[in-house]
Amino acid sequence: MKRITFRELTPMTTGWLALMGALLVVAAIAGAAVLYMEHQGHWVTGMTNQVVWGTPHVFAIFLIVAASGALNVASIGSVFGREPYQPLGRLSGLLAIALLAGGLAVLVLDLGRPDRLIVAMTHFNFKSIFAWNVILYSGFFAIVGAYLWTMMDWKMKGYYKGAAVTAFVWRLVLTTGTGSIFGFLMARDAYNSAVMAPLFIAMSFAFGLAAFILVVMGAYAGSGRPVAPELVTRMGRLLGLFCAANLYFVAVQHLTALYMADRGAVEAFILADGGIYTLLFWGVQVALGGLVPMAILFSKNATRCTVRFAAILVMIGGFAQVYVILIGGQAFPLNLFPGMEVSSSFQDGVVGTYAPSLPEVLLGIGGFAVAGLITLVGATFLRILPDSLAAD
Amino acid sequence: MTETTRRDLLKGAAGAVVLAPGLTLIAAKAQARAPGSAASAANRFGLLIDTGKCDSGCTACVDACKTEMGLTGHDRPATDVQYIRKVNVKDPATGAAHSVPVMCQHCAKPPCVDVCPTGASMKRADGIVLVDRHICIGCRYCMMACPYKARSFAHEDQTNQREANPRGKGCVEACTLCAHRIDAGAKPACVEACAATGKAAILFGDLADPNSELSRRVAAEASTRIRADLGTGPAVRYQGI
Amino acid sequence: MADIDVPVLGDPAEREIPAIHPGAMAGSKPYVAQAVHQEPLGFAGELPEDWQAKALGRMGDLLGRYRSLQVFMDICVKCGACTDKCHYFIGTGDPKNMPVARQDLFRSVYRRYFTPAGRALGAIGLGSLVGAKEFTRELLDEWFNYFHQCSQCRRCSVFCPYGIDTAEVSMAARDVMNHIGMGHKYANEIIGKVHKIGNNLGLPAPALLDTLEGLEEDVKDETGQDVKFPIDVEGAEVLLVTPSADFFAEPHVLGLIGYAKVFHAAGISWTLSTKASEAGNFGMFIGNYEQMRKISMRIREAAQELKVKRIVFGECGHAWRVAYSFLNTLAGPWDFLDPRYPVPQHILEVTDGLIKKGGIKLDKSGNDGMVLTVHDSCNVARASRMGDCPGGQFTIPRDVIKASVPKFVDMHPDTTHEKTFCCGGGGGLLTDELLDLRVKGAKPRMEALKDVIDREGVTHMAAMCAICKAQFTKILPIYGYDREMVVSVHQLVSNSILLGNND
Amino acid sequence: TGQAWAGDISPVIPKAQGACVDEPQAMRRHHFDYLKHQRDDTLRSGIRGAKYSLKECVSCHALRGHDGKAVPVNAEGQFCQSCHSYAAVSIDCFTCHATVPDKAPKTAGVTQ
Amino acid sequence: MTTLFAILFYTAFAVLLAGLGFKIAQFARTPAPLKIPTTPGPITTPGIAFRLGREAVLFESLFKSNKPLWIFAIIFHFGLFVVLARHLRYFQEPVWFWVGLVQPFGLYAGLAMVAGLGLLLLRRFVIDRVVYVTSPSDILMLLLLLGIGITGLGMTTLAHTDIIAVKAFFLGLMRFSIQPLPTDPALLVHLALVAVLMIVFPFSKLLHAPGLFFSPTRNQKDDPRERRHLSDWAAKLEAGRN
Ligand code: HEC
Ligand code: HEC
Ligand code: HEC
Ligand code: HEM
Ligand code: HEM
Ligand code: SF4
Ligand code: SF4
Ligand code: SF4
Ligand code: SF4
Ligand code: SF4
Ligand code: SF4
Repeated sequence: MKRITFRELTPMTTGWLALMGALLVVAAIAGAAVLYMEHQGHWVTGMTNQVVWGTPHVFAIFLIVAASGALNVASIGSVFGREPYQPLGRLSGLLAIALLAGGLAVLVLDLGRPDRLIVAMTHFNFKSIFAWNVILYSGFFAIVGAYLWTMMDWKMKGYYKGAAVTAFVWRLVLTTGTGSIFGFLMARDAYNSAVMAPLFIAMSFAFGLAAFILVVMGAYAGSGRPVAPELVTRMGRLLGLFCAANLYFVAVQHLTALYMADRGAVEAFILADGGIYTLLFWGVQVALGGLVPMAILFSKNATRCTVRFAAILVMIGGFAQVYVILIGGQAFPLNLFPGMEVSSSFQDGVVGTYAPSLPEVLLGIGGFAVAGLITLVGATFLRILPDSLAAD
Repeated sequence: MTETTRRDLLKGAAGAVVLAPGLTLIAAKAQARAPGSAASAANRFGLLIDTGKCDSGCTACVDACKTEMGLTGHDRPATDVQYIRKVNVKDPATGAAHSVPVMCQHCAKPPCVDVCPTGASMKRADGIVLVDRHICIGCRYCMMACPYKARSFAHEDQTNQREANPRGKGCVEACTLCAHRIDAGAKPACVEACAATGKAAILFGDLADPNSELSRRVAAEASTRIRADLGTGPAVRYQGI
Repeated sequence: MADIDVPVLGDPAEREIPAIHPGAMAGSKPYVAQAVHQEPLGFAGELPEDWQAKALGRMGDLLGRYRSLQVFMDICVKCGACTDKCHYFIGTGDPKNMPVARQDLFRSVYRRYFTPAGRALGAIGLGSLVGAKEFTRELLDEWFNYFHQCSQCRRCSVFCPYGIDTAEVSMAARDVMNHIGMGHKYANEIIGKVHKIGNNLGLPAPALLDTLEGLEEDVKDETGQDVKFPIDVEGAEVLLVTPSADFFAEPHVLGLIGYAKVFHAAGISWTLSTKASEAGNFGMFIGNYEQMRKISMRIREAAQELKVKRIVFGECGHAWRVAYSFLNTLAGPWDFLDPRYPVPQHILEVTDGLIKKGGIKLDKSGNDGMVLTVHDSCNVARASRMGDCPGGQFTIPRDVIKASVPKFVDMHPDTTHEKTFCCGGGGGLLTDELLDLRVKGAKPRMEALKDVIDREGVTHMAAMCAICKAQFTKILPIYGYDREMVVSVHQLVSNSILLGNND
Repeated sequence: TGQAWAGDISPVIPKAQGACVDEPQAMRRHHFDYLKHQRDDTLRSGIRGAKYSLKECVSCHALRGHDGKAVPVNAEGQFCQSCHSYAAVSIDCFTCHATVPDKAPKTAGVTQ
Repeated sequence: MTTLFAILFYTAFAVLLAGLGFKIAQFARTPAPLKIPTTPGPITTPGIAFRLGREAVLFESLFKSNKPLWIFAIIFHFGLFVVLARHLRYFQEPVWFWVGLVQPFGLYAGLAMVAGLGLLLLRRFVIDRVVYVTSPSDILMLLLLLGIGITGLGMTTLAHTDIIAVKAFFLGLMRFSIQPLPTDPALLVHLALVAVLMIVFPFSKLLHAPGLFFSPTRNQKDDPRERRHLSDWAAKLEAGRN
């Protein structure tokens, strides 16, 4: 009979102001970086005609993928009826919206013509998976918004289950769509593969849950509300499972590619002699972001602290993973004349050079700030967070 | 435009198509379309490039393109715009080397068009693939998708544009097959420039017209398309590689 | 109480907004004051022939005197945001209990007689186009009924986008009615008693002395300590002004014992005053500045006569509003008091400060077995403050309660803090002829209480207002609960405070 | 509107010679719709030489400076800009489109 | 037509200015004898500015009380605000930089404004409590604004008018030099309704815009114990007190 009381965060406390201030400053700096890049043009970034998507896209894709994963907790609670997760459903929905908004903000602000955003929303090429994504993303906002509403307004209770299932399906489709942005690129050897879709789903589960765990722990520590340690370790074990799934699909991705003769070169590039990309792949993505956290999370004496640490590692590893997929995949030269040695004034036949520039990185970090701001404002003005997550 | 004139012009266009078979002898010289008529699916413009005639030291076509389209560089090769480039191809097995001009291949099934979210990348009825820069948002997905690396992004503000090729910061652009010249009945600038060097390595013509020189040569002589395996159906053919 | 439909209590988290039932409470009205109660206060004894002109004259006066009234009359956009916020509307479904509709009783007259559009259209019978109405006898009766169905709790003002406070309009309307002889018997009779005897209950000084002596004996018996209940002691440090209910009614008096124990334990000398033996100020309920001022002046006089250094108020909601918000205006400046203390102070501020500084010690076991919740009294919550920072009126009572009892639980957040629901008996409505209204108006509070009783095993609800305590002791049994569920905050302190060896 | 414009009340619009491609009243109200329509026709369907060509606008409305060279139509006080700054309309056309004709202006007079 | 509208706008402007000036002066001059802020409230002057700012920009109290209504109100008012900002271009030469920046949003703001008004109007017919408190003037007010919005949108999308001439007309009015006004029907209706709006503004609930800032429950500091607050008429009662 115990009621979960949801309560707004108290605004204007010192901690709240500090966090708010910090987020605003970061967002403002990102804004300045955008103005600079847009004014100068993209030549001031590290992006070129060879590596056309750079650091902003790494951030954006990471955030978008994490967004769909952040909805996990709500789905587990409502679609799969796991009660311990139900009180966190609202935060899960809010965080999903926030991360997606942060990611999209980065994506949009990196466009060559951000002033034509309205064009993007009024002109659709339905053959383009990208255009579908525009619809999937807007739909995600609408559906998760409605889902949140059904969680928060008792009069909408009747629609709760329906909204939950729709949101769950939608976000699977959404991640599939995001993965397919790459999967359908037959031009690029590193991408063109159907395994991209499930890989992205596994990634989303892991990154999203890691982000969620960090936000929950931060919010509860910051507002002085109690959390049961069992809840944290329980989420931690789930995170370990998702890490394993992610690693599994990474293995499938590379093993199938190795099997195809024409992919040998690109696989060798990523796995063996790609320099920074190889290092990021084995060192950060696989070891630091996959194996180590799994070891921590499945260990018998996982604590709040170690779970937090593992979640941070998963985030870092995930970031490296997106970086390797995105930038590594583009840096590897296009193969116009298979089997031939080529050279030109247009970087044919050479590994594309890409070095992130400061404004790009600032813009990307700004995406996290936007997500943070939305979460903070949402949890301050709406009843998102349970008063207590203590076990009773 | 009033209704009557438009209809008249369309009639004119239809007439031109009907007339086409009768004009075999001069078909290699593309006809200027009547003003007001639309590009027609009865045409499929393309190029045939004979790498044997092309010389690795020559950049006349590249230069002509720059002039025609008003492309100014900033000495930043990684970000400067190139509609056409010379690719030096060497067979490591045999040591055979070619110098190949590569531009947008005006694919029959262009991946750039498929992926473009707004429909800015598009294929005209006559097969010319263009970027409608009025609705291009600069997302660069088309550049990701093009297997030929044919597209460039305008990385900075542009000045001194040519009337015929409006271009500006933040949009993606590529070879237009000199659509403005074709529409006016002329050949692409690179084709003319190559002819002017005396090498005449590039042949322009209408692949849909079986009697065009282009069609006849393609039918008679061996030619290849770059990455034909991808099934994009380029309208640019090469001989000698 | 057979004739009262006791509302069915629902779930406070899932409260339905009732459909409107026009006329549901049309019959609810208090007694009209007789000339004997009216005239001593300077009001007309009965309704004169030219009441309309007089009423309009007084309205004009008030519009010119109170910016709140003038602005509120002009700026309501009829958005309806306030419509479901009043406990009387929630309890009765009578649309005239929607705050905006209640204001409109007044506003329609304002529009008809004080605005160009209303005057012009009203003259040709089209006033209704702009919501203007003739001030008829029927409308006046509605005024009397519905402005006495508002407890001036200000809940509506929290939710109105412009802060329109129906309480201000009710006060103005009651003032206008007093001026034309349509006073409210209960309120005016009480004001008469304050002027004559010094307190609302009309306890004369000897009776008071007697009671206090009895209390001293009781406490001695219970604790073995000589806790004093001093009155009219010149030179005491603190003058305690407390609602007269604290002198005898339960649970009020248990609170008074608590105050005495706190002063005793902390070693603060204090005194009551026969002249100011009442904290309550019904002048506010009838919206009459002069009455409110006159009643307040007794406290100034008492403080001066007794040469105290501080003034402390006992637990009472509307009394605290008048004290905290208005006393400085009405009876200040207080330059003859000790400048280190705010004037006036709330007894909870004193106790809370002592607990935090270690000036008194509490032992929670004194309240063993009790699970507490707290009712934020509306005038404390939305019209005043305690402590130095905004919101102290919520944290200080909770801190004191938590320090005194083993377990504390808050009621549903929509019913606490500034969103608290009135007990249903405030604003001068604590009279038996309005019992039906009081029961229905208590519905939202009772729902929230039932919720924590059922879910959290709450056994008691603390209140910090004489009216709330009186209302709840009456209403709780009607809803099937024990009247002793409601307790004074200082009753809890009294039960847990350690007297004697305090070092 | 054969009205003498008072300088600080109305914009001074440089005059081209001859006649516009359509009624000036209609052009004032609708030129942007016409241009947009034509833009799609030309670019997407390849229709050339129709009435409302931006190239043509520029070729008529770009004035010549004292040096005989054409002055950009979007320069301060020049044809397009004269109205657009007055009506606070900013157009991005000329970030791409040439602001002077490739050839000498067709009709327009010399700027003051 | 030109003369008619010139006279109409001079009149409307005079009424708006005099009426609003009178009302604001009245609000400002009427004393507030008692401290009645709704608590918890700010205790400092910057705090008050912040509170009023939140109310004026975010409609904070409305957010607390009714989320759907808040959304409708925000849609309408923000749309209105942007539309009005965009309209500044008709009245200034040169145009301020930021006014230039909002121009591209006119259409969307206009649509938002009209949609918001539509939703607000709908509320007046479906929610029983709101039906009860609505008088015809409330509906007329929404219809008036809807009329202005729809004719305005008509001009932005379908029946363009000669903006240059419209601006010249208004700049002319401001400089007492009457310029011809285009006679497009949409424009004439738009302007006539705007004149009506200007005339009714000071006599209607639209006073809520300035009124918010004079509302004592929102604009008073919560400091009655620290500072004695005494109005003139109340001070007179103190004559002869000890
Ligand atoms: C053949 C020359 C010519 C061409 C081409 C031309 N104009 Fe004009 N335009 C004129 C002339 C001459 C006038 C002045 C007519 C007048 O004021 O009576 C004019 C007037 C105008 C006006 C009204 C200005 C005013 O002072 O009221 C506008 C707007 C306009 N043109 C826009 C355009 C646009 C847009 C295009 C391209 C689609 C264009 N014009 C093409 C010659 C031309
Ligand atoms: C007589 C004045 C006038 C002249 C001259 C004029 N314009 Fe305009 N133009 C306008 C007005 C007024 C608008 C905007 C109407 C509005 O705000 O809805 C406009 C809008 C536009 C727009 C649409 C902008 C948008 O964001 O919707 C384009 C494109 C445009 N003009 C192009 C031109 C070009 C090109 C020229 C010069 C050849 C030109 N105009 C000359 C008055 C003029
Ligand atoms: C980012 C570049 C870009 C911008 C900005 C741009 N255009 Fe274009 N425009 C082009 C290109 C490229 C063409 C195709 C030229 C061709 O094929 O001849 C074109 C063609 C046109 C044409 C048809 C050719 C002609 O001269 O008549 C019109 C009309 C036109 N644009 C109008 C506009 C207007 C109006 C605007 C501003 C609102 C605008 N454009 C902004 C790139 C641009
Ligand atoms: C400081 C400026 C303003 C503030 C803070 C403000 C705030 C509000 C709020 C909170 C509401 C109630 C919610 C609603 O019913 O929509 C409201 C209603 C309204 N406002 Fe405003 N407003 C402002 C200015 C204006 C102006 C300038 C106009 C018109 C020209 C306007 C027209 C309206 C109308 C017509 C309504 C009533 C909507 C209805 O009938 O439901 N407001 N305003
Ligand atoms: C004297 C004052 C006004 C003048 C001269 C005026 C004139 C105009 C004109 C010429 C347009 C068309 C804009 C275009 O085609 O680009 C327009 C649009 C519009 N007007 Fe007004 N108007 C006035 C006052 C108002 C007021 C007070 C309101 C709102 C209450 C309003 C609401 C709108 C709306 C919603 C649009 C459509 C959206 C837009 O273009 O911004 N107008 N107005
Ligand atoms: S070559 Fe590239 S840009 Fe050209 S049509 Fe093919 S895919 Fe598109
Ligand atoms: S950059 Fe432009 S053309 Fe390329 S896909 Fe994006 S919108 Fe389409
Ligand atoms: S066809 Fe024209 S645009 Fe294309 S490469 Fe040749 S010159 Fe350049
Ligand atoms: S101009 Fe002709 S020969 Fe010279 S590089 Fe170009 S294609 Fe070769
Ligand atoms: S909330 Fe305020 S403005 Fe809205 S109807 Fe109620 S009193 Fe009027
Ligand atoms: S002050 Fe309280 S009782 Fe009166 S109308 Fe407002 S909410 Fe109801």
